[in-house]
Parts: sequence; structure tokens; C-alpha cells
Amino acid sequence: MSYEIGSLSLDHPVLNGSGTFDAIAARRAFGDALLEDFPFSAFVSKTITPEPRAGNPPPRLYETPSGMINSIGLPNKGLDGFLSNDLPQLAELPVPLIVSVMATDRAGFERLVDGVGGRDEVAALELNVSCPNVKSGLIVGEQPSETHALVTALRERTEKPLIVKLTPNTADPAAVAVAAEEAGADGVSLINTLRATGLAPGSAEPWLGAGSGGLSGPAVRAIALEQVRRVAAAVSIAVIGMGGIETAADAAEFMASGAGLVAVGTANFRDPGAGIRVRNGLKNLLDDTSTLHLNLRSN
Amino acid sequence: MSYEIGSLSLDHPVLNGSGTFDAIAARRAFGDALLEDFPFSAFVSKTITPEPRAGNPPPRLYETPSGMINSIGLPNKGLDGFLSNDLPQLAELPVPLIVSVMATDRAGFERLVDGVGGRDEVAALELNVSCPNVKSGLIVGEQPSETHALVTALRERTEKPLIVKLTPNTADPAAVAVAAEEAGADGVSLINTLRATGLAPGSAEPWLGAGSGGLSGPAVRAIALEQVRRVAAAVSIAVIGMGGIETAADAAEFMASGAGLVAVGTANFRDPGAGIRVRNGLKNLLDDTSTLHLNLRSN
Amino acid sequence: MTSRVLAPFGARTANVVARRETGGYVVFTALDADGPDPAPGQFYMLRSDGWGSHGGRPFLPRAFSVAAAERTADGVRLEFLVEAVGPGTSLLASLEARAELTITGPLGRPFSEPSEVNPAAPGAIMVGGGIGVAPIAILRRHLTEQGIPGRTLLGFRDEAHSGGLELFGACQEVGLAFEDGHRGHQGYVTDLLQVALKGDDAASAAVYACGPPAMLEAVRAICAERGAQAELAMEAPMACGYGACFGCAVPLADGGYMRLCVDGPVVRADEIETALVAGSGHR
Amino acid sequence: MTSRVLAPFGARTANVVARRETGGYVVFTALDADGPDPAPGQFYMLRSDGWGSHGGRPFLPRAFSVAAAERTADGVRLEFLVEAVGPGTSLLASLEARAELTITGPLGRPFSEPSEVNPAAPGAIMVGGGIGVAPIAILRRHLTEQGIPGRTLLGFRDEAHSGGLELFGACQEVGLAFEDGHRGHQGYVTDLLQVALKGDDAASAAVYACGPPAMLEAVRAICAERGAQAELAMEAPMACGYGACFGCAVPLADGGYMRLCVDGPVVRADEIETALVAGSGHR
Ligand SMILES: Cc1cc2nc3c(=O)[nH]c(=O)nc-3n(C[C@H](O)[C@H](O)[C@H](O)COP(=O)(O)OP(=O)(O)OC[C@H]3O[C@@H](n4cnc5c(N)ncnc54)[C@H](O)[C@@H]3O)c2cc1C
Ligand SMILES: Cc1cc2nc3c(=O)[nH]c(=O)nc-3n(C[C@H](O)[C@H](O)[C@H](O)COP(=O)(O)OP(=O)(O)OC[C@H]3O[C@@H](n4cnc5c(N)ncnc54)[C@H](O)[C@@H]3O)c2cc1C
Ligand SMILES: Cc1cc2nc3c(=O)[nH]c(=O)nc-3n(C[C@H](O)[C@H](O)[C@H](O)COP(=O)(O)O)c2cc1C
Ligand SMILES: Cc1cc2nc3c(=O)[nH]c(=O)nc-3n(C[C@H](O)[C@H](O)[C@H](O)COP(=O)(O)O)c2cc1C
Ligand code: FES
Ligand code: FES
Repeated sequence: MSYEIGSLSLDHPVLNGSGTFDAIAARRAFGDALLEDFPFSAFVSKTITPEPRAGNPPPRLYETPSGMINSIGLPNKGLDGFLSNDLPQLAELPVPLIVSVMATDRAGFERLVDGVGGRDEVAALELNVSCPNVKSGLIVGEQPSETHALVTALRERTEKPLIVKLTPNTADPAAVAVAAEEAGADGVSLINTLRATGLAPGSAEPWLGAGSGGLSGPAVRAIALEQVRRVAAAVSIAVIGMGGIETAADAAEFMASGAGLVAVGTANFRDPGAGIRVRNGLKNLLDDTSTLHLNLRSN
Repeated sequence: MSYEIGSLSLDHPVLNGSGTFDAIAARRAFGDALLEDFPFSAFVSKTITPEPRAGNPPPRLYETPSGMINSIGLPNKGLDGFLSNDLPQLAELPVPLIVSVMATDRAGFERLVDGVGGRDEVAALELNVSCPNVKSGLIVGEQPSETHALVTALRERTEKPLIVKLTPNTADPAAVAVAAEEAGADGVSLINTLRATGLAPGSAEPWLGAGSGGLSGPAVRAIALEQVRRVAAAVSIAVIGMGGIETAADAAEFMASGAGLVAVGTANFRDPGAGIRVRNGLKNLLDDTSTLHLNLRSN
Repeated sequence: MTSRVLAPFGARTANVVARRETGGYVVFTALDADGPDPAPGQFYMLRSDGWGSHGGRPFLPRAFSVAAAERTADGVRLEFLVEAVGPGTSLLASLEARAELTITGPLGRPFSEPSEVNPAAPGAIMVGGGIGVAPIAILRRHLTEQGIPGRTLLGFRDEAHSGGLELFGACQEVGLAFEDGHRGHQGYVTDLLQVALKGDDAASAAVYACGPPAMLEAVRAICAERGAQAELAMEAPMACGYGACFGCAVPLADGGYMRLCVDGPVVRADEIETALVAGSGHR
Repeated sequence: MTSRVLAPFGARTANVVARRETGGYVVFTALDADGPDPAPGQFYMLRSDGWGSHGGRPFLPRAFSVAAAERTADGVRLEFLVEAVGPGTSLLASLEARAELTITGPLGRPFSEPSEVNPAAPGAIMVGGGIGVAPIAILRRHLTEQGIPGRTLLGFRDEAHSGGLELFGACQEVGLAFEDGHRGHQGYVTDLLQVALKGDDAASAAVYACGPPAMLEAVRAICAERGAQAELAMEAPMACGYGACFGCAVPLADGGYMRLCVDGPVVRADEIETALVAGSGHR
């Protein structure tokens, strides 16, 4: 069984969701034990933007039944800060690095792809398209046409595998996935978070500093599974499935539904070793074809 | 405080979600006790279609973390069966009747609106637009333009209040709500269920007979609240908020977010008296303005 | 019976007052202070504290046939036989005395009197399998109290799955079948039914059955073939138990589906197309 | 101290071995068989059975400062002081001995030695308020063991909120303030701090504080005004506790935010813009 995203070949099918594991911070907390048994077959960075961002005002977290809303607001050091501060540290990880990038215009995306794509330490790029295009006012990832145009433009600028991170906040994610594939993407990852909000207890005001945010965790798993199933049926590039995966059995459901790879997101918060549990459990399930008759699809 | 949907004025803000309470069956189970303290200020029927439907093959239910998926498939007796069998029984309820209707083409919707709208027992109609238009192949409620065209055509055929039941499976529900308002709808209700699936345990096959279905319950509450907030900010017609409401506090959050009315859906399954609990609890909260500083909006 | 006993409207609380283990199963008793006496074949929707604690499941209440009901000064004592097969049944099976339940019921259509099933019936032939013996136990007691003759045939896979036998107490007039043959007839309980119907005039039989889908389907087929009248107590996944969700679909013989929670769980064998409904019943 | 003690990678189990109630609070002891000794000021992320059972919450683990840590042959005995303010703390406060916890830790930046806070400091001034006395208790014991002099000032709203005092055992050398005046100084513990800093050369002080945001903000302002060096142990809503989620944002004095879980929970008072962070801390 092989796990591939375009030309990038991985050792096992479990990645992290962008923004749900910070390998640099985790190393501060857990030391080099982290590197000795690194959970993921590739590390996906938190999304970076061309310029530095402080992120949203607190509170940034809201807990929901079997899930959580985050409105973090993409705090990051910007492209230059990332390249000078973070990249050398991420290069020490024992696995390939996938850098997630986002901008609000074409030029910004181009700068990111040029800057990140030119570095040997980087194995692949993930395009976070859950962002407005300031020109059209549309969220790129909600529109097949916008996605197609963006990926086409970026495809020319790098040979590295390009993954498009799909948004679930749209009527037909499969149409966006097909647009990404046609424009030359090597993979799609889904789902990102679902727009959501919650009020401060006993108040009429939203709890989150930014008013609303994105829902993740087990609450969204059934939605994610359906979107993965539809997307995987529509494209033949790599599909990285995520959304509420907590156990190897959950991950196996995504793989049985057509995802060649999976990512662990919110589950990392409840257990920093969630990725190890999922990876090892999945290995047992995949080895023991008698227990689980999964019609696994490899890319 | 008044609770209005167009010309229909209700005693309190709590309705049932279509398809989540069958007053006729409940009377078989609970007897006339049901009528003595009927939970809802209006009764919303399960969606009916022009012709009878048997519904989807079982299994039709899948349980998820803090929620459930249903793929019931709109079993119903069809317009004629509804008018002759169900309507007389529903007319015995102590509250106004709102009939939910759906068809896959304009002519079908027209037949339903003519047939149901012409009956005195019926106080209002709810248009379930989570259905494909067989001509365009598009899901009506996912497209502002389709919704506008449908509501415009139906608006001419009845003086009764028209409610459009919005689907959450779209990038911008507020745009669809605005289209409904512009075409003459008296209210919008949201959210309907989110497309979702789950696999049979230890298998690679979807559990549900129909392959996939719709997610409801507390798991979707935060998504519903965000959509209600956005829709209520965009329209000035009645907004009926629902999605995972289990308690009066949940309902109050929807009202604080701009819903003038709320509906109890999946919570009815866990407790047939959920509507009574929500209604009574909400009355206490609304009376006691000191405990909850809700910026309630009445229509 | 056996008209449907109505349930109080809304979920109410009831406390577990006793619990015992029998074979691999648990029998617990709940004291229902506010409810009526159920009719044999009816069920309750149950949930308890801890609902939601296994990764957000169980979320919905779970359906259980009442296995015995005894009126006391404090209310009705309801007995349930539980096999732990998933998160909901595991939680319920682990409840100790004093635990609080949230219950709705009695619900559904009960068994009919033998004379209603078949006016020619001198009595009843009751067939129970596995965990499905619960409603047979309360039916049997009901008939005995009324002085209506009945024969009871029970089948189990093996010792480990025969906990339900305990519900039939000391009474020895029960025909037994064990698939592993360690006791009674070696084979299926439906073998015993075949024999019973052969002896009798099948056309004057009133058969009652509850058990796994495969057993019920065999009962249905045997009775259809022999022209015997039968009522089957079935299972289907249920969200609500009172007709609200349309989830508990069972295919009808003449097309379409019934809602098992309001049109069953006891159905006439000739009403349904098959007792093998996808997603339904114990193995 | 006091460099950060690293946590084993991944959540592990630990059992509750003791529980006592003190005032309105609960102190429970967990035996951590596999973890290291934490440094004062560090915290653990905790969850237990029953997570998810109150309408799907709590879902995320909850952060708790360690109040005492004692190495035994079987592992480290960790003491936590818990105030039940919501579903997570209520569950933890109700755990009995033998209950299983899932823990990650020790996490975060601990208190610095007084000489690191201020090379001129002869010792420490420790200020604790309400539930926030927990990390002060372990810090105090640590300094005592090292023979470093320290004064402890504790403030409580009233008797009902003074359960944390018990952590300071028999030792009487503690300055007390109660808002309701029923004991010690009537008023805020920051009044005592004002007095303490007046007596001393504030510029040679090393102040440590933990308590409600309003108290920490007062400490911050007082120390800034008097030129005293201070470390504050803060709270913020946390999803992960190890820098993964960026949820625990605390505004920095020179713009932007820190992640309190990895850059705190102990922060230098002059690093932050304010201790009053929306959504954070006990009342
Ligand atoms: C009228 C009636 C009477 C009954 N009487 C009894 C009785 O007396 N005693 C008794 O022990 N049982 C009885 N049952 C069965 C009992 O209700 C079920 O065993 C119980 O609901 C199982 O719940 P669970 O959470 O333990 O297991 P579940 O996890 O709900 O598993 C049970 C079944 O559901 C399937 N399943 C697994 N995951 C899911 C999912 N996510 N969504 C949907 N389905 C899933 C499984 O494949 C399995 O078939 C009765 C059922 C009915 C309808
Ligand atoms: C480093 C650190 C150390 C701590 N040490 C201790 C300690 O030693 N002892 C102790 O008792 N506590 C301590 N706390 C605080 C403790 O972690 C919180 O009290 C606990 O997380 C509350 O959880 P809960 O489920 O009981 O309450 P919650 O319901 O989580 O309520 C707590 C706060 O969250 C808000 N809130 C309510 N609903 C939501 C929602 N849906 N989503 C988001 N926020 C919501 C409430 O308004 C309230 O402010 C510490 C916190 C930190 C960060
Ligand atoms: C706190 C948090 C921060 C996130 N940040 C990012 C991000 O920076 N870029 C991105 O593409 N996705 C981000 N995500 C989305 C996740 O990568 C993932 O798509 C989503 O959470 C669904 O998976 P899960 O339910 O397993 O968490 C974030 C999610 C969370 C919870
Ligand atoms: C079993 C089931 C059947 C439903 N049937 C219908 C229906 O016939 N028509 C409709 O408009 N909505 C239907 N709905 C959607 C509900 O009315 C409601 O919009 C949705 O469930 C969200 O609310 P909830 O989370 O409170 O259930 C159904 C929902 C469920 C769970
Ligand atoms: S269980 Fe809901 S209709 Fe039968
Ligand atoms: S709690 Fe997650 S980054 Fe601090």
C-alpha cells in the first residue's frame, strides 16, 4: 500500500490537520521525545500569509456538544518570518514538510508559492482557499471557477505537489475538487471547519472575540465523511480526509470512503499522541484484512 | 411580545420542526393528553409531496456524536391522501396548522399550494426547497435565483403566509433568504439537516439504506446559530430558528441571535415533551428579564 | 390485553430499584411511579445518566420490551432484560440500584388475545429466542393469570446466551432448544414449533414469537406455509418510539413500510414482507 | 525551578488516590506513575470518564495548576484544587478515589527563582487569591525547602471561597485578607501587597501572584507603578495546553498575543498588556 500526493510518497496515511499541531511548540513541551516517534507521515504547517498577522482578539475557543469552534484568525509570522524562524526548526522534523499558505489576492498567493516553493526543506504546499478574494469578494474555495483560476496560476510557479484544502461551506465541494484537479492540483484535503457561533452564557452576545468561527471535532465527522465520499468519487488525485477523526476506526471509515490519506485535527488537542494512536491502530486494521473488510483505495 | 409569520399570529414562539413530530401518531401513543397541553404554538406537518411516497429503504437512522442522521425519504400519502386522511385529524389540534410541501417541479409545487392553500384548516404553508428541480438539476434552496423564481410563482396562488425552509448546504443561506423575502415570502425557517453519512460498523459500506442522509441534533447547533444570525441580519420577515435546540437556554440563544420564533426537532425524539419544556422555560426566561439580558427581536 | 395502553405524555424519571445478572445478561427493575400498567408486547424508551459519554454516544434513547410488570403501592415495577451489545445497552446494564432513568412508555401495539389472533385458538403457542424471550415472559404470565392455556418454546444459542430463561422462573413446562445441544432439543426452537404445529390443527393455532430476525423469519415462513396465525414482536432501530421520526420502517407485505413503533412492535406475521429488515434486530 | 519540566509525549492515565473537600472546593490527589516531578507554576490538562455526558460537554480537557507534588515509590502524587464552575470542573470535583484520569503534563513555563525575577531580591513575596492559591502553595513549599525566605499574602472573598487556605496547612506566617472582613485584613490582598512593598525597597522585590484577573491586574499595576518585578500565573481558555491550537491568547505589552500555555501560564508582569483578558479566569 502506498501513500502518495503527486510525486510525494509518504510512509503511512496519517497527517495532521493544518493549525492543529505546532511541532515547534510541541517540542518545547515534550522535548525530543516528539521526534523519536513523530505521529505524522508528513507535517502540515499552520497556514501562513504574506504578511505577519496577530490573530483574532480573545476569546478564541468555544466548546460545543462533541466539538469546538475556533476563531484563531491565522496568527503567523508572515512569509519572511516563517522562512527565517520556523522553517529551520521544521526542517529538523523526521518527516516531509507541507506548508499551508493563504492570501487574499493572486499576487499574495504567488509570493507565498514562490517563497515557500523555492525551498528544499518544503515537500509540498497546501493552498488554504477558505479566504475571500478581495477583488471578487467571493470566498475562493466556495467557487469552482475561482479555485480553478487560482490553482492554474499557481501551478505554473512550482513543481512541488499542490494540495487544495477544500471548504465545507459550499453546496458542492466535489465541483470545487474537480476544478482543482483540472487546474493541476495533486491532491485535495477536506474538510476545513464549518462556520459556526455560540453565545456567552446568559448573554445575547457572541462569545468569540471575532463573533464567529469554525466548528470541528466529532460533531462534524458525519458531514466530513459524506463530503469525502462525494469528492473521492469525483476526482482521481489524492484525497486527504479529515473532520472529527479521533480513533483508527474513524480514520478507517474515511479511507473506506475513498480517502487515500487522513489527517488528525481537533483530536490532537485532547491527546497530543492522538496521531500515534490513529496511525498504529490503522496499521493493525490495514494489516488484518480479516477484521475489517475495507475497500481501501490507494492513490 | 408577539409572534407573527405574516398575517398568522401565534401564542408563543415554539413550533416543531417539520418531520420531527407526528401529531396523529403521537395521539395514538399518548391519547388526548397531547391536546390538553399541546407543546407547540402551531403544528408543522411532515413534508408532503404531490404523489404518495413509501420513503427510503431501511436502515433510516444513524447515530452520531451528539446527533443523528436520518434518511427517511419523505414517506407520505401524497396530496390527496393528506387532504382526505390527515387533514381532518390535524384540524382537531388546538393550534394553527402549517403544512410543509415539496415537489420536484413547478407544476407539482403549484398543485400542492393550490390544494393545501385552499383549505380553511390550513393556516400557512412551508416550502421545503431542499429538493432538486428536475428541469435545472439544481437544488432549489441552494440557489437564490431558483428560490426567487419558485416563491414568485407560488406567491400569486395563495394569500396564506408562505415560509421558505432554507437548506444549510450552501455557501450563503442569507442570500437565499433575501431572495425568498424579495419574492414575497412571509418567513424563513432554518436550518434543515446537513448532508452526512456513516458506515456500518466494521464495514466499508454506508449504514443507511439510501447511502446518506441529513445530520441534526446538538451537533449542528453552533452551525445553525451562525446561519440564523446571518439570515436574521439580512431579512426583516419572520425567522424561525432551529437546529439542535434541546433546552430553553438553547432556544433563547436563537432568539437572541435574531430568530423571532424557534422550532424543536430532534429533541422531540429524546423527550416527546421537549417542546413543553422549551416553551415553559422560555416563558420564564422572557418574563424574567433580569436573568437573561436577551436582546429579543419580535417580528 | 390488549388494547394499547397509553403512555403519559413526555419523558419522566424512574429509578432503578433492583438489578441482577443472569447468564451474560442483566435484568433490572425500574420503579415507575407515574405510569400505567403496560400490556404484554409493549416497550419503553430508556436513557440514563452518562448518555453521551462514549464519544458523544449514545445520543438517542433505546427501546426495551417490558419483561414483567408488577403494580405496588409506589408504582409499577418494570423488569427489563438487557444484553450489552453497544454503548446504550452497556450503560444500562451497568446501572446500580437508585440510578435514575428517563423513560417514555408504555409504547406500541401489544400482543392480541389468542382469540383475537385466531377465534379458533384454544390457547397460545409462545416462541421465544435469545434476548427476545422478554416479551414472551410477560405474555406468558398474563395468559396464565387469565387461565388461558399456552405452551412455551424457548431457544438459545448456548448457555452464555440463555440468561433470559431465568424470567420463566421455576415453571418447568417450557420446551427448550439449544443450538449447541447442551440442554433440551439440539437445534432451533423453530424445530419445536414445527413439531407443535404438526400435532395440532395449524389452522386453529395462535402463535406468538419474539427473537432474532432469522428466527422470526422462520416462524413467519412456517406459519405462512402451515396456515397458522401468528404475531411477531419485532425490533427496528428507533429514534423516538412514538411515530415521530419514521425511522423504524418495516416493509409491508403489500408494499410500502410500517412504522414499527406505532404499528408494532407486535405485528401480524402476514402483514410484513419479511422479518429480515436491514439494520434491525439482534444477531 | 526552574526550567520547564518536559511532559511525556501523549496523554496517559493516572488514578485518583485521595479526595477531600475544603470549603466549597475539592482537593484531589492523582498518582502519576509515569510522569516527572512538575515545577511550581506548571499545569496539567485533565479529563475523566463521563467527559461528554452533559449534553455533549465537556469535550476538551481542562487545565489545572498543580498545588502540590510528592514523589513516592509508585510515582508522583499530584494535588489539584478544584472549584466546580461548569461541567468539567463539576465532573472532576465529583470523582472518587480509584477514578481514572487522562492527563497530559506537566506543561507550561513555571515560576522563576526569585534571583531570576530580580537579582536584587532577598526572597519572595507571594500573593494568592481565591482558587488561585494553588500554584502559590507549591511555590511556597519549594522555596521553603530551598531555604529561600518568602512572605505569603492570601486573599479570599469570604469563608465559602477560602477553601484554598487549607493548602497552607498549619503554618501561620501567612498574611490574610478577606473581602467580607470576617478574618484578617478587611479588603483585598493587594492592600497587603501595597503595604509590603512600602516597607521594602520595591526595586528589590520579587513578587509572585496568582488569582482572579482583577487581582492580577491590580498586582500588575501596583508593581509597574512601584517598579517591582513580578511574575503572574494566569488563566485563559485552553483547548490543548501545548501550543497546538493558538486558543489561549493573552495580549502582549508590545502588541500581538502570546500563547499562555507555552509562553505562560507564568508570565512576567511587564510582558503583558493587561491581566484582564476577555473570556479568561475565575470571577
Ligand atoms: C421494540 C424493541 C424492543 C427491544 N427490547 C429489547 C430487550 O428487551 N432487551 C434488549 O437487550 N434489547 C432490546 N431491544 C434492542 C435494543 O433496543 C438495542 O439493542 C439497543 O438499542 C442497542 O443500543 P446500543 O447503544 O447498546 O447499541 P448500538 O451501538 O446502537 O448497536 C446496536 C445496533 O446498531 C448498529 N449501529 C452501530 N452503530 C450505529 C450507529 N452509529 N447508528 C445506528 N446504528 C448503529 C449496530 O450495527 C447494531 O446492529 C429492543 C428493540 C426494540 C426496537
Ligand atoms: C493554567 C491554568 C490553570 C488553572 N488552574 C486551576 C486550578 O488549579 N483550579 C481550578 O479550579 N481551576 C483552574 N483553572 C481553571 C479551569 O481550567 C476552568 O475553571 C475550567 O476549565 C472550567 O471548566 P468547566 O467545564 O467546569 O466550565 P466551563 O463551562 O468551561 O466554564 C468556564 C468558563 O468558560 C465559559 N464558557 C461557558 N460555556 C462555554 C463554552 N461553550 N465554550 C467556551 N467557554 C464557555 C464560562 O463563561 C466560564 O467563564 C486553570 C486554568 C488554567 C488555564
Ligand atoms: C484551532 C484550529 C485551527 C485551525 N487552523 C487551520 C489553519 O490554519 N489552516 C487550515 O487550513 N485549517 C485549519 N484548521 C482546520 C483543520 O485543519 C481541520 O481541517 C478541521 O479542524 C477539521 O478536522 P478536525 O475535526 O479533525 O479538527 C484549524 C482547526 C482548528 C480546530
Ligand atoms: C427524522 C427527521 C425527519 C425530518 N423530516 C423533515 C421533513 O419532512 N421536512 C423538513 O422540512 N424537514 C425535515 N427535517 C428537518 C427538521 O425539521 C429540522 O430542520 C432539522 O432536524 C434541524 O433541527 P433539529 O436539530 O432540532 O432536529 C427532519 C429531521 C429529522 C431529524
Ligand atoms: S421510532 Fe420514530 S417513528 Fe418509530
Ligand atoms: S491552549 Fe492550545 S495553544 Fe495554548
